[in-house]
Amino acid sequence: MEVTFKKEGRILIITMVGELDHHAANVIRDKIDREITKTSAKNLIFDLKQLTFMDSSGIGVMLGRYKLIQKLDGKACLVHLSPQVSRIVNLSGMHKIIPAYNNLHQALEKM
Amino acid sequence: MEVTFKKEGRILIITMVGELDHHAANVIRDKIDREITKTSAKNLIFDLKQLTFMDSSGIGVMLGRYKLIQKLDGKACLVHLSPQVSRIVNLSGMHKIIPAYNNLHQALEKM
Amino acid sequence: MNVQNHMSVTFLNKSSNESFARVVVAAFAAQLDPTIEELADIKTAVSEAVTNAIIHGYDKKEGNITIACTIINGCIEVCVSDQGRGIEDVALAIQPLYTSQPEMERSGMGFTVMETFMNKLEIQSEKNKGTTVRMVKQIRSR
Amino acid sequence: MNVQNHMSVTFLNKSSNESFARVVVAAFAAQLDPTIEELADIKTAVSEAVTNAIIHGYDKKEGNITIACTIINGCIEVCVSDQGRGIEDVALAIQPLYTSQPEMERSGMGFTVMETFMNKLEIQSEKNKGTTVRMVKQIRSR
Ligand SMILES: Nc1ncnc2c1ncn2[C@@H]1O[C@H](COP(=O)(O)OP(=O)(O)O)[C@@H](O)[C@H]1O
Ligand SMILES: Nc1ncnc2c1ncn2[C@@H]1O[C@H](COP(=O)(O)OP(=O)(O)O)[C@@H](O)[C@H]1O
Repeated sequence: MEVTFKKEGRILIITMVGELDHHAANVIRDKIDREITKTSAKNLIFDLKQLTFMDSSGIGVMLGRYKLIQKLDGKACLVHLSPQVSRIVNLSGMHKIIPAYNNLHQALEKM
Repeated sequence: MEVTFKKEGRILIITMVGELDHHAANVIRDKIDREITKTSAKNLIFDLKQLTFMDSSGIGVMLGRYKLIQKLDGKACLVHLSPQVSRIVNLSGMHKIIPAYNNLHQALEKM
Repeated sequence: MNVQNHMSVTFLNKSSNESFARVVVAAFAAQLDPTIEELADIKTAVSEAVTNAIIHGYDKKEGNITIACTIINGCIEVCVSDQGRGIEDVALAIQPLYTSQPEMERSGMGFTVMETFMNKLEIQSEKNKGTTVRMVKQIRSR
Repeated sequence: MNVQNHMSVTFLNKSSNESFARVVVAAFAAQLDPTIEELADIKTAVSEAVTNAIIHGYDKKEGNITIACTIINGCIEVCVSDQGRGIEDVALAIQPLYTSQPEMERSGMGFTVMETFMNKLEIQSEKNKGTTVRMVKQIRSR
Protein backbone atom coordinates (compact mmCIF):
# COMPACT_ATOMS: atom_id res chain seq x y z
CA MET A 1 0.00 0.00 0.00
CA GLU A 2 0.97 3.63 -0.50
CA VAL A 3 0.53 6.72 1.62
CA THR A 4 0.84 10.30 0.40
CA PHE A 5 0.73 13.59 2.30
CA LYS A 6 -0.50 17.12 1.72
CA LYS A 7 -0.25 20.02 4.15
CA GLU A 8 -2.94 22.72 4.47
CA GLY A 9 -1.88 25.13 7.20
CA ARG A 10 -1.46 22.97 10.30
CA ILE A 11 -3.65 20.21 8.82
CA LEU A 12 -1.96 17.10 7.41
CA ILE A 13 -4.04 15.25 4.82
CA ILE A 14 -3.03 11.60 4.79
CA THR A 15 -4.17 9.73 1.68
CA MET A 16 -4.02 5.96 1.90
CA VAL A 17 -3.97 3.94 -1.30
CA GLY A 18 -4.41 0.18 -1.54
CA GLU A 19 -5.01 -2.45 1.12
CA LEU A 20 -4.54 -1.63 4.81
CA ASP A 21 -3.91 -4.79 6.81
CA HIS A 22 -1.50 -5.59 9.65
CA HIS A 23 1.42 -5.94 7.22
CA ALA A 24 0.75 -2.58 5.58
CA ALA A 25 0.07 -0.98 8.99
CA ASN A 26 3.63 -1.74 10.07
CA VAL A 27 4.94 -0.02 6.95
CA ILE A 28 2.83 3.14 6.98
CA ARG A 29 2.75 3.76 10.75
CA ASP A 30 6.33 5.03 10.79
CA LYS A 31 5.90 7.02 7.60
CA ILE A 32 2.93 8.87 9.05
CA ASP A 33 4.64 9.54 12.40
CA ARG A 34 7.73 10.91 10.69
CA GLU A 35 5.61 13.18 8.53
CA ILE A 36 3.67 14.48 11.55
CA THR A 37 6.95 15.35 13.28
CA LYS A 38 8.55 16.81 10.16
CA THR A 39 5.62 19.06 9.29
CA SER A 40 4.63 19.86 12.92
CA ALA A 41 1.07 19.02 11.97
CA LYS A 42 -1.62 19.55 14.58
CA ASN A 43 -4.71 18.17 12.90
CA LEU A 44 -5.04 15.05 10.72
CA ILE A 45 -7.42 14.17 7.92
CA PHE A 46 -7.35 10.54 6.78
CA ASP A 47 -8.54 10.40 3.18
CA LEU A 48 -9.71 6.80 2.53
CA LYS A 49 -11.08 7.26 -0.98
CA GLN A 50 -8.46 5.01 -2.55
CA LEU A 51 -8.39 2.46 0.25
CA THR A 52 -9.56 -0.75 -1.44
CA PHE A 53 -9.46 -2.90 1.71
CA MET A 54 -9.15 -2.40 5.45
CA ASP A 55 -9.35 -4.76 8.42
CA SER A 56 -9.22 -3.91 12.14
CA SER A 57 -5.50 -3.15 11.87
CA GLY A 58 -6.59 0.11 10.24
CA ILE A 59 -8.50 1.06 13.40
CA GLY A 60 -5.29 0.61 15.40
CA VAL A 61 -3.31 2.79 13.00
CA MET A 62 -5.79 5.65 13.00
CA LEU A 63 -6.49 5.58 16.74
CA GLY A 64 -2.74 5.43 17.40
CA ARG A 65 -2.07 8.56 15.33
CA TYR A 66 -5.04 10.28 16.96
CA LYS A 67 -3.52 9.66 20.39
CA LEU A 68 -0.29 11.30 19.23
CA ILE A 69 -1.83 14.56 18.06
CA GLN A 70 -4.35 14.61 20.91
CA LYS A 71 -1.45 15.42 23.21
CA LEU A 72 -1.00 18.65 21.21
CA ASP A 73 -4.76 19.34 21.39
CA GLY A 74 -5.00 18.30 17.79
CA LYS A 75 -8.06 16.86 16.05
CA ALA A 76 -8.52 14.09 13.52
CA CYS A 77 -11.19 13.05 11.06
CA LEU A 78 -11.86 10.63 8.24
CA VAL A 79 -13.20 11.27 4.74
CA HIS A 80 -14.50 9.08 1.92
CA LEU A 81 -15.36 5.88 3.80
CA SER A 82 -16.45 2.92 1.68
CA PRO A 83 -19.36 0.86 3.06
CA GLN A 84 -16.90 -1.85 4.15
CA VAL A 85 -14.63 0.62 5.98
CA SER A 86 -17.67 2.32 7.53
CA ARG A 87 -18.85 -0.93 9.04
CA ILE A 88 -15.51 -1.60 10.73
CA VAL A 89 -15.25 1.99 11.97
CA ASN A 90 -18.76 1.87 13.44
CA LEU A 91 -18.27 -1.59 14.94
CA SER A 92 -15.20 -0.38 16.82
CA GLY A 93 -16.90 2.79 18.06
CA MET A 94 -14.10 4.84 16.52
CA HIS A 95 -16.64 7.15 14.85
CA LYS A 96 -17.44 8.51 18.32
CA ILE A 97 -13.83 9.62 18.72
CA ILE A 98 -12.80 10.44 15.17
CA PRO A 99 -15.66 11.90 13.11
CA ALA A 100 -16.17 10.95 9.48
CA TYR A 101 -17.16 13.32 6.65
CA ASN A 102 -18.30 12.77 3.11
CA ASN A 103 -15.68 14.92 1.46
CA LEU A 104 -12.48 16.86 1.99
CA HIS A 105 -14.22 20.23 1.73
CA GLN A 106 -16.47 19.39 4.70
CA ALA A 107 -13.56 17.99 6.68
CA LEU A 108 -11.41 21.08 6.16
CA GLU A 109 -14.30 23.29 7.32
CA LYS A 110 -14.70 21.33 10.56
CA MET A 111 -11.04 21.37 11.52
CA MET B 1 -15.29 -17.80 -20.54
CA GLU B 2 -17.69 -16.56 -23.20
CA VAL B 3 -17.96 -17.21 -26.91
CA THR B 4 -19.95 -15.10 -29.38
CA PHE B 5 -20.65 -15.62 -33.07
CA LYS B 6 -21.08 -13.51 -36.17
CA LYS B 7 -21.83 -14.75 -39.65
CA GLU B 8 -20.41 -13.08 -42.79
CA GLY B 9 -21.61 -15.06 -45.82
CA ARG B 10 -20.36 -18.59 -45.21
CA ILE B 11 -17.73 -17.38 -42.76
CA LEU B 12 -18.36 -17.83 -39.04
CA ILE B 13 -16.46 -15.39 -36.82
CA ILE B 14 -15.92 -16.96 -33.39
CA THR B 15 -14.99 -14.44 -30.71
CA MET B 16 -13.56 -15.91 -27.52
CA VAL B 17 -13.65 -13.84 -24.35
CA GLY B 18 -11.83 -14.71 -21.13
CA GLU B 19 -9.59 -17.61 -20.19
CA LEU B 20 -9.41 -20.69 -22.41
CA ASP B 21 -8.23 -23.70 -20.42
CA HIS B 22 -9.34 -27.34 -20.36
CA HIS B 23 -12.39 -26.50 -18.24
CA ALA B 24 -13.53 -23.74 -20.60
CA ALA B 25 -12.70 -25.88 -23.64
CA ASN B 26 -15.27 -28.45 -22.56
CA VAL B 27 -17.89 -25.71 -22.33
CA ILE B 28 -17.26 -23.88 -25.59
CA ARG B 29 -16.49 -26.88 -27.82
CA ASP B 30 -20.13 -27.91 -28.03
CA LYS B 31 -21.33 -24.35 -28.43
CA ILE B 32 -19.07 -23.83 -31.42
CA ASP B 33 -20.00 -27.16 -33.03
CA ARG B 34 -23.69 -26.45 -32.67
CA GLU B 35 -23.23 -23.01 -34.23
CA ILE B 36 -21.27 -24.46 -37.16
CA THR B 37 -24.07 -26.93 -37.84
CA LYS B 38 -26.85 -24.40 -37.31
CA THR B 39 -25.36 -21.77 -39.62
CA SER B 40 -23.87 -24.25 -42.15
CA ALA B 41 -20.64 -22.30 -41.89
CA LYS B 42 -17.81 -23.35 -44.20
CA ASN B 43 -14.94 -21.14 -43.04
CA LEU B 44 -13.99 -20.15 -39.49
CA ILE B 45 -12.25 -17.09 -38.10
CA PHE B 46 -11.18 -17.33 -34.45
CA ASP B 47 -10.99 -13.81 -33.03
CA LEU B 48 -8.71 -13.97 -29.98
CA LYS B 49 -8.56 -10.26 -29.15
CA GLN B 50 -10.40 -10.67 -25.85
CA LEU B 51 -8.76 -13.94 -24.89
CA THR B 52 -6.89 -13.08 -21.68
CA PHE B 53 -5.34 -16.53 -21.18
CA MET B 54 -4.85 -19.70 -23.19
CA ASP B 55 -3.01 -22.94 -22.53
CA SER B 56 -2.52 -25.92 -24.87
CA SER B 57 -6.18 -26.89 -24.44
CA GLY B 58 -6.90 -24.00 -26.82
CA ILE B 59 -4.78 -25.66 -29.50
CA GLY B 60 -6.93 -28.77 -29.20
CA VAL B 61 -10.15 -26.78 -29.51
CA MET B 62 -9.08 -24.87 -32.59
CA LEU B 63 -7.49 -27.85 -34.37
CA GLY B 64 -10.58 -29.92 -33.56
CA ARG B 65 -12.92 -27.36 -35.19
CA TYR B 66 -10.54 -27.05 -38.14
CA LYS B 67 -10.77 -30.81 -38.73
CA LEU B 68 -14.57 -30.54 -38.81
CA ILE B 69 -14.77 -27.86 -41.49
CA GLN B 70 -11.85 -29.31 -43.43
CA LYS B 71 -14.14 -32.18 -44.41
CA LEU B 72 -16.28 -29.59 -46.19
CA ASP B 73 -13.20 -28.04 -47.83
CA GLY B 74 -13.51 -25.18 -45.38
CA LYS B 75 -10.66 -22.96 -44.17
CA ALA B 76 -9.83 -21.50 -40.78
CA CYS B 77 -7.66 -18.68 -39.50
CA LEU B 78 -6.85 -16.77 -36.32
CA VAL B 79 -6.81 -13.03 -35.67
CA HIS B 80 -5.52 -10.82 -32.87
CA LEU B 81 -3.02 -13.15 -31.18
CA SER B 82 -1.46 -11.87 -27.96
CA PRO B 83 2.28 -12.58 -27.53
CA GLN B 84 1.45 -15.37 -25.05
CA VAL B 85 -1.05 -17.03 -27.40
CA SER B 86 1.37 -16.63 -30.33
CA ARG B 87 4.05 -18.53 -28.48
CA ILE B 88 1.79 -21.51 -27.82
CA VAL B 89 0.46 -21.48 -31.38
CA ASN B 90 3.98 -21.42 -32.82
CA LEU B 91 5.30 -24.02 -30.39
CA SER B 92 2.58 -26.45 -31.47
CA GLY B 93 3.18 -25.83 -35.16
CA MET B 94 -0.51 -24.93 -35.55
CA HIS B 95 0.41 -21.73 -37.44
CA LYS B 96 1.48 -23.96 -40.37
CA ILE B 97 -2.05 -25.37 -40.58
CA ILE B 98 -4.20 -22.44 -39.46
CA PRO B 99 -2.77 -19.07 -40.54
CA ALA B 100 -2.85 -16.06 -38.24
CA TYR B 101 -3.62 -12.46 -39.29
CA ASN B 102 -3.31 -9.15 -37.52
CA ASN B 103 -6.89 -8.06 -37.98
CA LEU B 104 -10.33 -9.13 -39.09
CA HIS B 105 -10.17 -7.14 -42.31
CA GLN B 106 -7.10 -9.06 -43.47
CA ALA B 107 -8.62 -12.36 -42.37
CA LEU B 108 -11.87 -11.76 -44.27
CA GLU B 109 -9.89 -10.90 -47.41
CA LYS B 110 -7.92 -14.16 -47.28
CA MET B 111 -10.96 -16.40 -46.77
CA MET C 1 -27.57 -25.42 -5.79
CA ASN C 2 -25.25 -28.04 -4.34
CA VAL C 3 -21.74 -27.27 -5.54
CA GLN C 4 -19.19 -29.11 -3.45
CA ASN C 5 -15.58 -28.22 -3.47
CA HIS C 6 -12.68 -28.21 -1.08
CA MET C 7 -9.21 -26.74 -0.83
CA SER C 8 -6.63 -26.10 1.82
CA VAL C 9 -3.62 -23.81 1.69
CA THR C 10 -0.66 -23.72 4.08
CA PHE C 11 1.86 -20.88 4.22
CA LEU C 12 4.54 -19.36 6.44
CA ASN C 13 3.61 -16.88 9.18
CA LYS C 14 5.00 -13.87 7.34
CA SER C 15 2.84 -10.77 7.45
CA SER C 16 3.36 -10.35 3.69
CA ASN C 17 1.27 -13.52 3.28
CA GLU C 18 -1.84 -11.81 4.69
CA SER C 19 -2.81 -10.41 1.31
CA PHE C 20 -1.97 -13.74 -0.34
CA ALA C 21 -4.39 -15.48 2.04
CA ARG C 22 -7.17 -13.06 1.13
CA VAL C 23 -6.65 -13.57 -2.60
CA VAL C 24 -6.69 -17.36 -2.25
CA VAL C 25 -9.93 -17.49 -0.26
CA ALA C 26 -11.59 -14.89 -2.49
CA ALA C 27 -10.60 -16.83 -5.63
CA PHE C 28 -12.08 -19.99 -4.14
CA ALA C 29 -15.26 -18.25 -2.93
CA ALA C 30 -15.77 -16.77 -6.41
CA GLN C 31 -17.42 -19.99 -7.62
CA LEU C 32 -20.41 -19.18 -5.37
CA ASP C 33 -20.84 -15.92 -7.31
CA PRO C 34 -20.90 -13.74 -4.18
CA THR C 35 -21.75 -10.04 -4.25
CA ILE C 36 -18.85 -7.61 -3.91
CA GLU C 37 -19.98 -6.99 -0.33
CA GLU C 38 -20.10 -10.67 0.58
CA LEU C 39 -16.62 -11.12 -0.89
CA ALA C 40 -15.31 -8.14 1.09
CA ASP C 41 -16.82 -9.63 4.27
CA ILE C 42 -15.04 -12.94 3.70
CA LYS C 43 -11.72 -11.26 2.88
CA THR C 44 -11.92 -9.11 5.99
CA ALA C 45 -12.73 -12.05 8.28
CA VAL C 46 -9.88 -14.10 6.77
CA SER C 47 -7.51 -11.18 7.18
CA GLU C 48 -8.40 -10.92 10.89
CA ALA C 49 -7.92 -14.63 11.56
CA VAL C 50 -4.63 -14.84 9.65
CA THR C 51 -3.29 -11.71 11.33
CA ASN C 52 -4.14 -13.18 14.73
CA ALA C 53 -2.32 -16.40 13.91
CA ILE C 54 0.75 -14.38 12.89
CA ILE C 55 0.93 -11.90 15.74
CA HIS C 56 -0.75 -13.71 18.64
CA GLY C 57 -0.29 -17.37 17.71
CA TYR C 58 3.37 -17.36 16.72
CA ASP C 59 4.70 -13.93 17.65
CA LYS C 60 8.36 -14.18 16.52
CA LYS C 61 8.59 -17.96 16.08
CA GLU C 62 8.42 -19.42 12.58
CA GLY C 63 5.33 -21.49 11.91
CA ASN C 64 2.70 -22.49 9.40
CA ILE C 65 -0.82 -21.25 8.97
CA THR C 66 -3.44 -23.39 7.25
CA ILE C 67 -6.71 -22.25 5.72
CA ALA C 68 -9.18 -24.99 4.80
CA CYS C 69 -12.21 -24.00 2.73
CA THR C 70 -15.25 -26.10 1.92
CA ILE C 71 -18.19 -25.18 -0.24
CA ILE C 72 -21.50 -26.92 0.48
CA ASN C 73 -24.99 -25.89 -0.51
CA GLY C 74 -24.17 -22.25 -1.16
CA CYS C 75 -22.14 -21.84 2.04
CA ILE C 76 -18.43 -21.36 2.38
CA GLU C 77 -16.73 -22.70 5.49
CA VAL C 78 -13.30 -21.25 6.26
CA CYS C 79 -11.05 -22.75 8.97
CA VAL C 80 -7.88 -20.85 9.87
CA SER C 81 -5.43 -22.82 12.05
CA ASP C 82 -2.09 -22.26 13.71
CA GLN C 83 0.04 -24.44 15.98
CA GLY C 84 0.99 -21.49 18.15
CA ARG C 85 0.57 -20.58 21.78
CA GLY C 86 -3.20 -20.96 21.93
CA ILE C 87 -5.78 -18.83 23.74
CA GLU C 88 -6.13 -19.38 27.48
CA ASP C 89 -9.48 -17.64 27.93
CA VAL C 90 -11.56 -17.68 24.76
CA ALA C 91 -14.53 -15.97 26.41
CA LEU C 92 -12.29 -13.03 27.32
CA ALA C 93 -10.51 -12.99 23.94
CA ILE C 94 -13.74 -12.57 21.97
CA GLN C 95 -14.87 -9.53 23.99
CA PRO C 96 -15.05 -6.45 21.73
CA LEU C 97 -12.03 -4.19 22.36
CA TYR C 98 -10.16 -6.84 24.38
CA THR C 99 -6.58 -7.22 23.20
CA SER C 100 -3.51 -8.66 24.87
CA GLN C 101 -1.30 -6.40 22.77
CA PRO C 102 -2.46 -2.77 23.07
CA GLU C 103 1.18 -1.68 22.80
CA MET C 104 1.17 -3.05 19.23
CA GLU C 105 -1.84 -0.83 18.50
CA ARG C 106 -4.19 -3.79 18.20
CA SER C 107 -7.79 -2.66 18.53
CA GLY C 108 -9.21 -5.84 20.03
CA MET C 109 -11.83 -5.90 17.28
CA GLY C 110 -10.62 -8.95 15.32
CA PHE C 111 -13.07 -11.52 16.67
CA THR C 112 -15.91 -8.99 16.63
CA VAL C 113 -15.27 -8.33 12.94
CA MET C 114 -15.19 -12.07 12.18
CA GLU C 115 -18.42 -12.60 14.10
CA THR C 116 -20.19 -9.68 12.42
CA PHE C 117 -19.01 -10.31 8.86
CA MET C 118 -19.60 -14.08 8.85
CA ASN C 119 -22.72 -16.07 9.80
CA LYS C 120 -20.98 -18.41 12.20
CA LEU C 121 -17.78 -18.26 14.28
CA GLU C 122 -16.32 -21.06 16.40
CA ILE C 123 -12.99 -21.03 18.17
CA GLN C 124 -11.08 -24.10 19.27
CA SER C 125 -7.87 -23.46 21.13
CA GLU C 126 -5.50 -25.29 23.40
CA LYS C 127 -2.60 -23.75 25.28
CA ASN C 128 0.73 -24.35 23.51
CA LYS C 129 -1.05 -26.47 20.90
CA GLY C 130 -2.66 -23.83 18.74
CA THR C 131 -5.91 -22.30 17.58
CA THR C 132 -8.49 -23.06 14.92
CA VAL C 133 -11.06 -20.45 13.96
CA ARG C 134 -13.99 -21.85 12.00
CA MET C 135 -16.20 -19.41 10.12
CA VAL C 136 -19.17 -20.01 7.84
CA LYS C 137 -20.74 -17.58 5.41
CA GLN C 138 -23.98 -18.18 3.58
CA ILE C 139 -23.91 -16.72 0.09
CA ARG C 140 -27.32 -15.60 -1.05
CA SER C 141 -28.02 -17.39 -4.30
CA ARG C 142 -28.89 -14.82 -6.92
CA MET D 1 17.54 -10.42 -3.11
CA ASN D 2 16.90 -13.41 -0.88
CA VAL D 3 13.19 -13.48 -0.09
CA GLN D 4 12.21 -16.88 1.20
CA ASN D 5 8.66 -17.97 1.34
CA HIS D 6 6.69 -21.16 1.01
CA MET D 7 3.11 -22.26 0.51
CA SER D 8 1.25 -25.32 -0.58
CA VAL D 9 -2.33 -25.65 -1.72
CA THR D 10 -4.40 -28.83 -2.11
CA PHE D 11 -7.70 -28.99 -3.97
CA LEU D 12 -10.11 -31.44 -5.57
CA ASN D 13 -9.56 -32.62 -9.15
CA LYS D 14 -12.43 -30.59 -10.57
CA SER D 15 -11.71 -28.84 -13.85
CA SER D 16 -13.28 -25.67 -12.43
CA ASN D 17 -10.30 -25.54 -10.04
CA GLU D 18 -7.85 -24.98 -12.92
CA SER D 19 -8.39 -21.24 -12.87
CA PHE D 20 -8.26 -21.23 -9.05
CA ALA D 21 -4.83 -22.91 -9.23
CA ARG D 22 -3.54 -20.24 -11.62
CA VAL D 23 -4.75 -17.41 -9.40
CA VAL D 24 -3.14 -18.93 -6.30
CA VAL D 25 0.28 -19.43 -7.88
CA ALA D 26 0.17 -16.01 -9.57
CA ALA D 27 -0.73 -14.34 -6.25
CA PHE D 28 2.19 -16.07 -4.56
CA ALA D 29 4.63 -15.31 -7.39
CA ALA D 30 3.61 -11.64 -7.27
CA GLN D 31 6.01 -10.98 -4.37
CA LEU D 32 8.92 -11.49 -6.80
CA ASP D 33 7.54 -8.59 -8.85
CA PRO D 34 7.54 -10.54 -12.13
CA THR D 35 6.84 -8.94 -15.51
CA ILE D 36 3.40 -9.56 -17.03
CA GLU D 37 5.06 -11.99 -19.42
CA GLU D 38 6.82 -13.94 -16.68
CA LEU D 39 3.55 -14.18 -14.78
CA ALA D 40 1.73 -15.42 -17.90
CA ASP D 41 4.45 -18.05 -18.39
CA ILE D 42 4.03 -19.35 -14.84
CA LYS D 43 0.23 -19.38 -15.08
CA THR D 44 0.36 -21.27 -18.36
CA ALA D 45 2.79 -23.90 -17.05
CA VAL D 46 0.69 -24.38 -13.89
CA SER D 47 -2.46 -24.70 -15.99
CA GLU D 48 -0.83 -27.46 -18.09
CA ALA D 49 0.37 -29.43 -15.08
CA VAL D 50 -2.94 -29.16 -13.20
CA THR D 51 -4.93 -30.10 -16.31
CA ASN D 52 -2.74 -33.18 -16.75
CA ALA D 53 -3.31 -34.24 -13.15
CA ILE D 54 -7.06 -33.89 -13.67
CA ILE D 55 -7.48 -35.60 -17.02
CA HIS D 56 -4.57 -38.04 -17.15
CA GLY D 57 -3.77 -38.60 -13.49
CA TYR D 58 -7.26 -39.18 -12.14
CA ASP D 59 -9.55 -39.38 -15.15
CA LYS D 60 -12.98 -39.90 -13.52
CA LYS D 61 -11.81 -40.87 -10.01
CA GLU D 62 -11.98 -38.26 -7.25
CA GLY D 63 -8.61 -37.17 -5.95
CA ASN D 64 -6.52 -34.30 -4.65
CA ILE D 65 -3.98 -32.16 -6.43
CA THR D 66 -1.26 -30.35 -4.49
CA ILE D 67 0.80 -27.39 -5.62
CA ALA D 68 3.82 -26.54 -3.49
CA CYS D 69 5.60 -23.24 -4.19
CA THR D 70 8.90 -22.06 -2.78
CA ILE D 71 10.60 -18.74 -3.36
CA ILE D 72 14.39 -18.65 -3.01
CA ASN D 73 16.80 -16.09 -4.36
CA GLY D 74 14.51 -14.64 -6.97
CA CYS D 75 13.38 -18.06 -8.24
CA ILE D 76 9.99 -19.66 -7.88
CA GLU D 77 9.79 -23.43 -7.66
CA VAL D 78 6.37 -24.96 -8.39
CA CYS D 79 5.67 -28.65 -7.73
CA VAL D 80 2.35 -30.05 -8.95
CA SER D 81 1.49 -33.51 -7.60
CA ASP D 82 -1.27 -36.06 -7.97
CA GLN D 83 -1.75 -39.56 -6.55
CA GLY D 84 -3.19 -40.84 -9.80
CA ARG D 85 -2.26 -43.48 -12.30
CA GLY D 86 1.27 -42.28 -13.01
CA ILE D 87 3.19 -42.14 -16.30
CA GLU D 88 4.65 -45.38 -17.57
CA ASP D 89 7.06 -43.93 -20.11
CA VAL D 90 8.10 -40.39 -19.20
CA ALA D 91 10.49 -40.10 -22.16
CA LEU D 92 7.59 -40.78 -24.52
CA ALA D 93 5.16 -38.54 -22.60
CA ILE D 94 7.35 -35.46 -22.94
CA GLN D 95 7.67 -35.76 -26.73
CA PRO D 96 6.05 -32.76 -28.40
CA LEU D 97 2.66 -33.72 -29.86
CA TYR D 98 2.54 -37.05 -28.00
CA THR D 99 -0.77 -37.56 -26.25
CA SER D 100 -2.49 -40.67 -24.95
CA GLN D 101 -5.88 -38.98 -25.42
CA PRO D 102 -6.19 -37.60 -28.95
CA GLU D 103 -9.91 -38.43 -28.87
CA MET D 104 -10.26 -35.79 -26.10
CA GLU D 105 -8.66 -33.26 -28.46
CA ARG D 106 -5.50 -33.07 -26.39
CA SER D 107 -2.67 -31.58 -28.41
CA GLY D 108 0.22 -33.35 -26.69
CA MET D 109 1.88 -29.98 -26.09
CA GLY D 110 1.49 -29.77 -22.30
CA PHE D 111 5.00 -30.81 -21.30
CA THR D 112 6.52 -28.84 -24.18
CA VAL D 113 4.77 -25.69 -22.96
CA MET D 114 5.96 -26.30 -19.37
CA GLU D 115 9.52 -26.87 -20.59
CA THR D 116 9.52 -23.77 -22.80
CA PHE D 117 7.83 -21.38 -20.38
CA MET D 118 9.81 -22.37 -17.29
CA ASN D 119 13.59 -22.62 -16.78
CA LYS D 120 13.57 -26.13 -15.40
CA LEU D 121 11.22 -29.12 -15.65
CA GLU D 122 11.55 -32.43 -13.80
CA ILE D 123 9.02 -35.25 -13.76
CA GLN D 124 8.81 -37.95 -11.11
CA SER D 125 6.19 -40.59 -11.68
CA GLU D 126 5.38 -44.07 -10.51
CA LYS D 127 2.68 -46.31 -11.93
CA ASN D 128 -0.49 -46.28 -9.79
CA LYS D 129 1.26 -44.04 -7.25
CA GLY D 130 1.13 -40.67 -8.95
CA THR D 131 3.10 -37.93 -10.62
CA THR D 132 5.01 -34.87 -9.45
CA VAL D 133 6.02 -32.19 -11.93
CA ARG D 134 8.68 -29.81 -10.58
CA MET D 135 9.21 -26.55 -12.41
CA VAL D 136 11.50 -23.62 -11.64
CA LYS D 137 11.32 -20.12 -13.05
CA GLN D 138 13.96 -17.46 -12.52
CA ILE D 139 12.44 -14.00 -12.22
CA ARG D 140 14.74 -11.29 -13.51
CA SER D 141 15.20 -8.83 -10.70
CA ARG D 142 14.28 -5.40 -11.94
N1 LIG E 1 -4.48 -17.34 16.89
C1 LIG E 1 -4.34 -16.85 18.16
N2 LIG E 1 -3.42 -17.37 19.00
C2 LIG E 1 -3.28 -16.89 20.26
N3 LIG E 1 -4.03 -15.88 20.77
C3 LIG E 1 -4.96 -15.32 19.97
C4 LIG E 1 -5.18 -15.77 18.65
N4 LIG E 1 -6.18 -15.03 18.11
C5 LIG E 1 -6.56 -14.16 19.06
N5 LIG E 1 -5.85 -14.32 20.20
C6 LIG E 1 -6.03 -13.56 21.45
O1 LIG E 1 -7.31 -12.97 21.44
C7 LIG E 1 -7.20 -11.56 21.60
C8 LIG E 1 -8.31 -10.83 20.88
O2 LIG E 1 -8.18 -11.00 19.48
P1 LIG E 1 -8.85 -9.96 18.49
O3 LIG E 1 -10.28 -9.78 18.85
O4 LIG E 1 -8.60 -10.44 17.10
O5 LIG E 1 -8.11 -8.59 18.74
P2 LIG E 1 -6.63 -8.11 18.42
O6 LIG E 1 -6.03 -8.99 17.36
O7 LIG E 1 -6.80 -6.73 17.96
O8 LIG E 1 -5.85 -8.23 19.70
C9 LIG E 1 -5.81 -11.23 21.12
O9 LIG E 1 -5.34 -10.01 21.65
C10 LIG E 1 -5.02 -12.43 21.60
O10 LIG E 1 -4.68 -12.33 22.97
N1 LIG F 1 -0.25 -36.28 -14.22
C1 LIG F 1 -0.24 -37.25 -15.16
N2 LIG F 1 -0.64 -38.51 -14.85
C2 LIG F 1 -0.66 -39.49 -15.79
N3 LIG F 1 -0.25 -39.30 -17.06
C3 LIG F 1 0.16 -38.08 -17.44
C4 LIG F 1 0.20 -36.99 -16.52
N4 LIG F 1 0.67 -35.91 -17.16
C5 LIG F 1 0.91 -36.29 -18.41
N5 LIG F 1 0.63 -37.60 -18.61
C6 LIG F 1 0.79 -38.38 -19.86
O1 LIG F 1 1.70 -37.66 -20.70
C7 LIG F 1 1.09 -37.38 -21.96
C8 LIG F 1 1.61 -36.09 -22.54
O2 LIG F 1 1.20 -34.98 -21.74
P1 LIG F 1 1.14 -33.53 -22.36
O3 LIG F 1 2.43 -33.23 -23.06
O4 LIG F 1 0.75 -32.60 -21.29
O5 LIG F 1 0.03 -33.61 -23.49
P2 LIG F 1 -1.58 -33.74 -23.38
O6 LIG F 1 -2.01 -33.35 -22.00
O7 LIG F 1 -2.09 -32.82 -24.42
O8 LIG F 1 -1.88 -35.18 -23.65
C9 LIG F 1 -0.39 -37.40 -21.68
O9 LIG F 1 -1.16 -37.64 -22.84
C10 LIG F 1 -0.51 -38.52 -20.64
O10 LIG F 1 -0.51 -39.79 -21.25
